[in-house]
Amino acid sequence: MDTKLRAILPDQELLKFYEQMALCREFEESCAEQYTKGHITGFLHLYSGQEAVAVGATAGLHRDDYILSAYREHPQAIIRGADPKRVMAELFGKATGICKGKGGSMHLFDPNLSFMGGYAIVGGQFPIAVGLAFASKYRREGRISACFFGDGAVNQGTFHEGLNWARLWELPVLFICENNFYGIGTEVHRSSALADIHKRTCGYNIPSEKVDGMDVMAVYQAVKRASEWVRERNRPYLIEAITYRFRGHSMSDPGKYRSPAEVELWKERDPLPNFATRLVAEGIASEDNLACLRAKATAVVREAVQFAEESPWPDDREVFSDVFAANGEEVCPWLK
Amino acid sequence: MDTKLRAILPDQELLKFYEQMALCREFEESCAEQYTKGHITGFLHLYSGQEAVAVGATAGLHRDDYILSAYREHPQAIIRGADPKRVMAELFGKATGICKGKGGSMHLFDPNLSFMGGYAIVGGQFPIAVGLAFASKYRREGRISACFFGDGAVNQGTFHEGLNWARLWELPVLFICENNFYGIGTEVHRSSALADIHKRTCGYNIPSEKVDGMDVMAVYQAVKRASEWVRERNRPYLIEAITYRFRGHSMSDPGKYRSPAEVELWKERDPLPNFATRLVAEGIASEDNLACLRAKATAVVREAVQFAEESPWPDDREVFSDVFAANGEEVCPWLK
Amino acid sequence: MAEINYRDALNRALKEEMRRDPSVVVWGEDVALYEGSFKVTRGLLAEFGEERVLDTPISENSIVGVAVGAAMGGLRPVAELMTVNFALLAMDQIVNHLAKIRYMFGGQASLPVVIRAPGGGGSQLAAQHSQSLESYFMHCPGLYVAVPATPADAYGLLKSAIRDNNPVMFLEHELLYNSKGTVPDDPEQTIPFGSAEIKRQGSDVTIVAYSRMTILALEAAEELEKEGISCEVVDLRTLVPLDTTTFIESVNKTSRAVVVSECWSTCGVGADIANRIHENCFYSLAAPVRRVSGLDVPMPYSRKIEKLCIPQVVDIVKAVKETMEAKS
Amino acid sequence: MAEINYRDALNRALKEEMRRDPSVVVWGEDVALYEGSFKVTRGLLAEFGEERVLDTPISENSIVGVAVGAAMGGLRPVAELMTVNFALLAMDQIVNHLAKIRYMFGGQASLPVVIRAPGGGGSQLAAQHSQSLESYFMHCPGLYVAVPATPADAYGLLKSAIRDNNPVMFLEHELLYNSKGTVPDDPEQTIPFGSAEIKRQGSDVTIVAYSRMTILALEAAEELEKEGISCEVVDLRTLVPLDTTTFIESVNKTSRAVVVSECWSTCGVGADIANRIHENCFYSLAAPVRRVSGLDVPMPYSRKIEKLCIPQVVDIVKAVKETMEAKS
Ligand SMILES: Cc1ncc(C[n+]2csc(CCOP(=O)(O)OP(=O)(O)O)c2C)c(N)n1
Ligand SMILES: Cc1ncc(C[n+]2csc(CCOP(=O)(O)OP(=O)(O)O)c2C)c(N)n1
Ligand SMILES: [Mg+2]
Ligand SMILES: [Mg+2]
Repeated sequence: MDTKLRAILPDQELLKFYEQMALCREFEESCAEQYTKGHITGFLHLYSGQEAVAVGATAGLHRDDYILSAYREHPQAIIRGADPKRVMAELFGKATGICKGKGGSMHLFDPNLSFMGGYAIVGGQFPIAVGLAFASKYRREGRISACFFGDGAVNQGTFHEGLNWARLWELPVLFICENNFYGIGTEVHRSSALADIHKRTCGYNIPSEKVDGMDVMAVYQAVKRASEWVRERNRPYLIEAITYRFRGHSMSDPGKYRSPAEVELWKERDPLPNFATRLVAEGIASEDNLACLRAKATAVVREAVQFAEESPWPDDREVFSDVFAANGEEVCPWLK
Repeated sequence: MDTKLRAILPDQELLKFYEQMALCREFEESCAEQYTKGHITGFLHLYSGQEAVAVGATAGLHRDDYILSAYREHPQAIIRGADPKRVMAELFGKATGICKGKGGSMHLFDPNLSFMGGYAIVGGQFPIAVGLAFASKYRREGRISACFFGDGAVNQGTFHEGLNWARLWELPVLFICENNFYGIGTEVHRSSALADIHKRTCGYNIPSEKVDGMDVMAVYQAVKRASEWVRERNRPYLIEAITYRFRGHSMSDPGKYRSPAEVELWKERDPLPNFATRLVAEGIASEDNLACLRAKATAVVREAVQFAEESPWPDDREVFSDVFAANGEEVCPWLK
Repeated sequence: MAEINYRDALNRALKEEMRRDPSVVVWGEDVALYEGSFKVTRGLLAEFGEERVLDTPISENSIVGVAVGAAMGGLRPVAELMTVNFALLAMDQIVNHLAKIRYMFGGQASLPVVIRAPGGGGSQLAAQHSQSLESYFMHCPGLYVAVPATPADAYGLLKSAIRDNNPVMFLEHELLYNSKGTVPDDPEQTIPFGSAEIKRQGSDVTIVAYSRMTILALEAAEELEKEGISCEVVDLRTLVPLDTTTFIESVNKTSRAVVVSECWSTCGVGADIANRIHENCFYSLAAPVRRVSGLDVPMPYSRKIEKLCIPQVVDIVKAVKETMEAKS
Repeated sequence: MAEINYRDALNRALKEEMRRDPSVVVWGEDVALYEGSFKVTRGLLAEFGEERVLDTPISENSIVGVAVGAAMGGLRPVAELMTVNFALLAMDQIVNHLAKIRYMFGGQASLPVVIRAPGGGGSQLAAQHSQSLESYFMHCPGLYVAVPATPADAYGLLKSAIRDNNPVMFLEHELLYNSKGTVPDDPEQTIPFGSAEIKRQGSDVTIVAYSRMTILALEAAEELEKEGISCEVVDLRTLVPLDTTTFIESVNKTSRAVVVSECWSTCGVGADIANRIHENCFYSLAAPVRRVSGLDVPMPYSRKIEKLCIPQVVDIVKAVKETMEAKS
């Protein structure tokens, strides 16, 4: 990487990237702790290691572009603007949660942030992302639909149907594959006939590229370029971000299918310290500045945990609310 | 086409191709008549125009290779060896039908002929073909699984899942797309982002080719070559046969979405007269010989109709039989 | 009040709602250029153009899923599954997404999606094309389910479905498309969901039915009348919301009930309704509720035996007589 | 008789049947190298190798469909759906193919396929991961459905399922994997399909249950015993074939019944069983059959409210008391 960071973005943006990545990491590691304590239950899939993708990609999108993801989505929601307090409360199953405690870790959602959901069915988000892109095009809103998914998801029928459909109807969908090499315990070359996932779009007339998902700047630049391409042409595009999750698939996975050496190798590519090194080397921040940002993240997360702990449980009547909409109710108040 | 027919196959084989195509055509046109008379009911999808594909492909396969198809499959079953009498009886819903009258036009099946079924769910046959190939490989039988499907079927998730799976597990599946340019009333370029269907295998590391599906010799040669390739390597392959159906999608479709000019153009490429011309030109048969073969086909079909008419209806008790297997019953008696 | 058929009633409802609300869009396999395989969408492409009336690839799971997304994005998609049998390819988007999204996201999204699907048996289409799957949709919380029997109900319910903010599985019966009936001229005269209709008054026995079975129940009632048995026919019209009051009151009055449904018997809609009657009318019932349902077999092709699998008027007549004869 | 848990009972059954019959093969997501996300397939890859124990891509519809084809080709596949929730992606292959092929092809093919699927709620997995979908499989003719509650039943039924020539949906409950019980040592001591078991004798009321609800019913019976109410607990063990005789005889004896099922109430298994009791025991029932079922809502995540959606022992106790108090 020769390009200087400053040639790409102003200092404060670069620092924000670092701050956001630190917040993600801190948030996820805190989740692990809360899970161990029994405050968070159910499935908990952590994002540690993949922060550069969520941070770089979100920055490359417009503020009102739609984002959809799978179940490893806390950071995506938070970076898009969700309040860490309300996300943590959701994970605690509290009434103050972003989905009133009904969704949990796998189902974060905030339409006011154009964050259109975490989905727990592998591949479930593809057609939904296509539909949002259709609505945006139909309503001439100029928003694109950014659909995140894992390497394991590409073998679902919906991936194929979604690619074909988006290209056929000429819809602005940016497919972003977070290839972390594993779908639970299955390595990508043992689930995909063609493990170079970005190459799989050749059968649909959809351009694609591969990017280093451990490098926040690379992701940012690729997504920025691709999203403008998608927006201008109303055509889909696919980015494969090569990344790695530092933890097991979920909290209950000891991750024995990966050698310690492999994990170590990837940890050397940890997006946080590597980006820090560059920031310092280019004189954008001092070690102290960065420590300060990390401390800030710690404080935010601590506050989130406290908020979640102190929040009330949902009322029993919540069980029956939200199954159906009341008629007369506004359907998409976020679309004014 | 410069290669002389005789350079490819002996005369009697060539004449058999003609005879088979004539039988298919005759059978299908007779079905149309019986449908109009109310003897055949339900959906009736006719194959007229596409005969070169079924005839050429079946000849290119081994006798015990598995064949699966969709709902436009009478000729595929008959050429593989099903008795036209019992196929017609099936279409009449009679007890003597190939499936005892329970399946009808869309569900012909005879495991003793390795004809593993007509399926009415578009794309339903893909994973089943993959499974048969797995069984053949597991049992070291050396049989391949030939899976016929239409241009409309390639956008189902199962197509994608099946291609990926067959390549990943290295299974002997020969995918044969009969691209007749329409899925009911929708032209292929309005349903597929990439209308060159054989190119869609690029994302799976599966080789493929396109062949003139109106030319029985071209289909025969391509399938013969491809099926041996598949058999030797235990790897999937895809052939796209370009063809055309002369009738509507089914008997209830007037086919108004195609211009008469387009249909006429394709009728000039009718595989029957064109192959006849070549046979005569190369001195393999006289016009009289061919007329004789056509008359034979007419007789066979007339006999089939008579058989179907005279056959008894299924007994009412048939309603409850075949829902479940009896235990102790042999599961696959055709695999000795 | 014009006399039109069920198909045209649906067509009129679609056109009126599309004129009324530009956020209504229609898609499905062959719904645009081909105007629908049952011609329900005839004239839509011509009037509303290809931006609002779209042919899709044969990708049923996506037909539903794209509608889910489009609804989140502010539209009111009316998606057609060419037949309900193909809903089985879309169960993930229907059950895991369409039905659950509002709830699992804490009520933050409503999904005004209508999934239209023709279905039912009786045309010798064999096992994969003759199913009545309403029990699957009724079982899954979060979906409304409409099952109109007449042109008027088809018209009024489809309009309500499109205007409703909830996902609706709108199940049409293939054998009803040509059936005729009068339909109100007033485009605002819609039929609310969750209101069953007593389509025939009677005093001896209550027949509960829906979709095409309502028509058969009315024919059976006609015949039974001649033999001096007075049947009240309750047409459910929507399975979700379910108007239990109407049929429970009716059974409390007649003290006998027959439930007719075309779907498979086990775990079917008939079993559910019959059980609700047993639970709620236990002390007023003179005899156990009888059911007439589709047989628990895949549908055979041959018309000779196909008709044994689908409830016929004679089966309803027989069930009513048996319940009349049952000791009380 | 060794005391082992439900998971290990299943694992033992798999291993024994694979040793017994080389045509038995196992596949699913993460069943081989990872040994199953619930570790039911532990040790299989090591013992039987990668020709017989295979990891698949995340393609559920194909997981079932490939098994259909392999069965036609002479094998006995045991395919795992990582959880039953993903069966919704495979409904086309399950309902349109696996269940119908034998029938629609005139009995010419048998499909000895076992689809294993863990399911049920109670672990705060929220709406898309907490479903009990047995009603869907029970509704569809052509499928056997097993719902074991104990290690012994899990063992004996899985062996029968693998040996049977019919497709079996084998539904395991995620919360039972660690439950312990004795399992016979004799590998030939299988449990036939279609035989319910009276897991507790009683005289006042019959509780009909299956899968995890059997365990809860037994606990409830224990509690009720203390209050002088004697409950007979019938565990269905398989929903198809359904042993109606056992529960009907029991209810004819006790004259009162409570049906417990975890799945959604409407069109659920509970409604079907309750209705069968009403139909068959109408004249011997002292009170309407009561049901305890999962609530008709998508499952919420928060444990505070999740537990309200799943039948608990107290709910069963309450239902039994209410039915005892009901006027007869
Ligand atoms: C339809 C479906 N099948 C299976 C699962 C179980 N499952 C959850 S995550 C997962 C692996 C997905 O891997 P990938 O797409 O690479 O995402 P990652 O976990 O690596 O972020 C599987 C199989 C599921 N949730 N949904
Ligand atoms: C899953 C499913 N969706 C829709 C249909 C309705 N349908 C029957 S045939 C057909 C078109 C298929 O076209 P193609 O694959 O090109 O085959 P062709 O009819 O041209 O032989 C459609 C949409 C179906 N049978 N199954
Ligand atoms: Mg992954
Ligand atoms: Mg075609």
